[in-house]
Amino acid sequence: MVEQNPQSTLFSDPLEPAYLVNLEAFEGPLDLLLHLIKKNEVDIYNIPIAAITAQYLEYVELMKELNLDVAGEFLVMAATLLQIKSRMLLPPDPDDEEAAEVEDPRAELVRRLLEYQRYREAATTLVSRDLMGRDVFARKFLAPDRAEQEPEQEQIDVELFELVEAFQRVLKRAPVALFHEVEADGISIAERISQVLDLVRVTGSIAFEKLFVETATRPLLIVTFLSVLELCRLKLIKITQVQDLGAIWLVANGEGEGPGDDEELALEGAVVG
Amino acid sequence: MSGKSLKNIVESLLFVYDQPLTLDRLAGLLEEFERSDIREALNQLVAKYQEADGGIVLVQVAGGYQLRSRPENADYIRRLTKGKGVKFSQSALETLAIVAYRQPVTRSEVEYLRGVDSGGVLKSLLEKRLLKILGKKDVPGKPLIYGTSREFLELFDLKDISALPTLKEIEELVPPDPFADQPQLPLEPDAAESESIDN
Amino acid sequence: MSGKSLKNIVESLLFVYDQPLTLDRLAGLLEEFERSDIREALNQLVAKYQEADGGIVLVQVAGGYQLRSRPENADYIRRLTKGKGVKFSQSALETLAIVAYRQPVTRSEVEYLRGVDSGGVLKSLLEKRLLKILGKKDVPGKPLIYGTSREFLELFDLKDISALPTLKEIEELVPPDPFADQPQLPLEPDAAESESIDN
Repeated sequence: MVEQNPQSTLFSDPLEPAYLVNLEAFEGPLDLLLHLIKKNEVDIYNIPIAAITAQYLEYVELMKELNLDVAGEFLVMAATLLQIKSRMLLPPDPDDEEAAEVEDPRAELVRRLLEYQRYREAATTLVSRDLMGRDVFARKFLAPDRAEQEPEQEQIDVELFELVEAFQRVLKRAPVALFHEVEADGISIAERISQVLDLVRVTGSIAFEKLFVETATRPLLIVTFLSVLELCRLKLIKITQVQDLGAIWLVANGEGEGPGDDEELALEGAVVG
Repeated sequence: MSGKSLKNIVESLLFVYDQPLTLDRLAGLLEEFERSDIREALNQLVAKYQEADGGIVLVQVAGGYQLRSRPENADYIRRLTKGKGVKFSQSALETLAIVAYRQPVTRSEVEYLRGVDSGGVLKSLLEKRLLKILGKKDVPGKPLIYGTSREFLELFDLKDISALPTLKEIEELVPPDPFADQPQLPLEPDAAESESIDN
Repeated sequence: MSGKSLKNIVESLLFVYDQPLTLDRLAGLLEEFERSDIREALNQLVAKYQEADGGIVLVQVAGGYQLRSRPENADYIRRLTKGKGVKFSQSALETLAIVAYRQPVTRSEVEYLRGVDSGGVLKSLLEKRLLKILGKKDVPGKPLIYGTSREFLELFDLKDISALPTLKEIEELVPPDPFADQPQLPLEPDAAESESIDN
């Protein structure tokens, strides 16, 4: 493929075919850089930045020529390399006494490469252990007589992620557009409902506008508004207006009859958890 | 390979497999070994387990060999099922998820979302104390309104309900398509104009 | 009941169960026995399996005890299990290693260290139950924080998370200069020092 391309002169050293196959396999820019450092047998603490940058860019170009998706990270790293290169070309400022003390422009990159290399090695060590299902095997648990289970002694074995997955499943199947997962600043409608209900229950009533005073962002306004609608729909609160064009009040449902059992129940519910 | 190794291999196979292994099957699996050696290894293992008199026994059953737990210990083993982490059924998990994310919620709303009757599941989640009744909705029929309980938070190790991961956070884990509209970045001044390859 | 019987009972339980059994769990199951006696039975079993040097080994993993097939016999067992063994991509392994050593960790920390988007990998590791969501970090944006699961320890034959092989110290690698006095690599500029978990 490279040979057919007139641009192949771009490459200072011809790429071995085996390498081409592996192009896709780079995990990211750090992986590619480590490969280049190893291939050129250069000191990671003293990277010849111009040469490595040139080779890096060649590989990125090659990826494009091969119609591989060049992820944004590769391009960001390209920009970083070019920036380091240009900083290293700057002559030291003679007026600056501490110029010699200034950090090597390559320093952060080197730290990242070392750190990355460290975890890559750790990954290799991990996978060389005796892996369950590959090197060692356990028996399947063949549960004896399940009928003897006593439900109240069950230990529930469930992960948070499974709960999220379950909800995703429901949403996929559920009738369309029933609700959206609207949220703002990390607050979902469900949470906002609980907050609003809380406020209303604690104070008995609250001015509609008051809910919106501190809520600066538009998404939060929307979430708050939808929460109020939802609470009305559920008849957990009532909306009242004392006079035409007067303030709109949110009133805890049942509040008019005075505090009763119903309110207590709902109050408990409002402060979920 | 020594007889001891073959004995070990056969023992490993018997351990992992949950059904009886016949000599034929073993000979088929262990092609590089003599059938007679495999038989000998089995005999050695039978003797070993008899002598050990431990919690695992080697029985000849259904024309094959099988490792089993000692029958005398069956009572204790049955206790394992009891406390075995019981996986939620799909319907219980879904119902719990709907209540968690949509609370305060009524049974009919849960059923609308799930598309199936959910009364039994709600009841069982109430019994497990993972849900609680928040009140009654002020509409004809006064349906119960459900929410999650303190036990629910404990089960999932959540500080409060706001610590529940939002769907958005999970969906964001999968990038939509990072390459969809990548802006072209001029990589090197001299290479930029000659190269314009769409990727 | 004699000590030998207890040893047998524990061995039967270990044989039957497919997950590591902790001393706590065993003590809970075997209420009529002293915890110290159960511990002693476990020690005896460890010694027995070590001495037997057979096709079944007793390992301490994920905080408990588990019977497993001898690793050296894996090739033969795979013939039985039709070789659907575990396989990991490099990206999955890197991500697992980073989460294992740096937990609790956020997605952005993982991505800074790997240099690439890691949302998809994190999600797939969550789905494989090797990672779990620990909660949300108490910094702006409340990002989810991840850690490794019991299944992770089981998979990699680790007694607990402190049994991870020591990570090579970067300091060892760094020659005296020019980077000797470099400040600690900032992993997440605005949150590096606060490790408070809000779950």
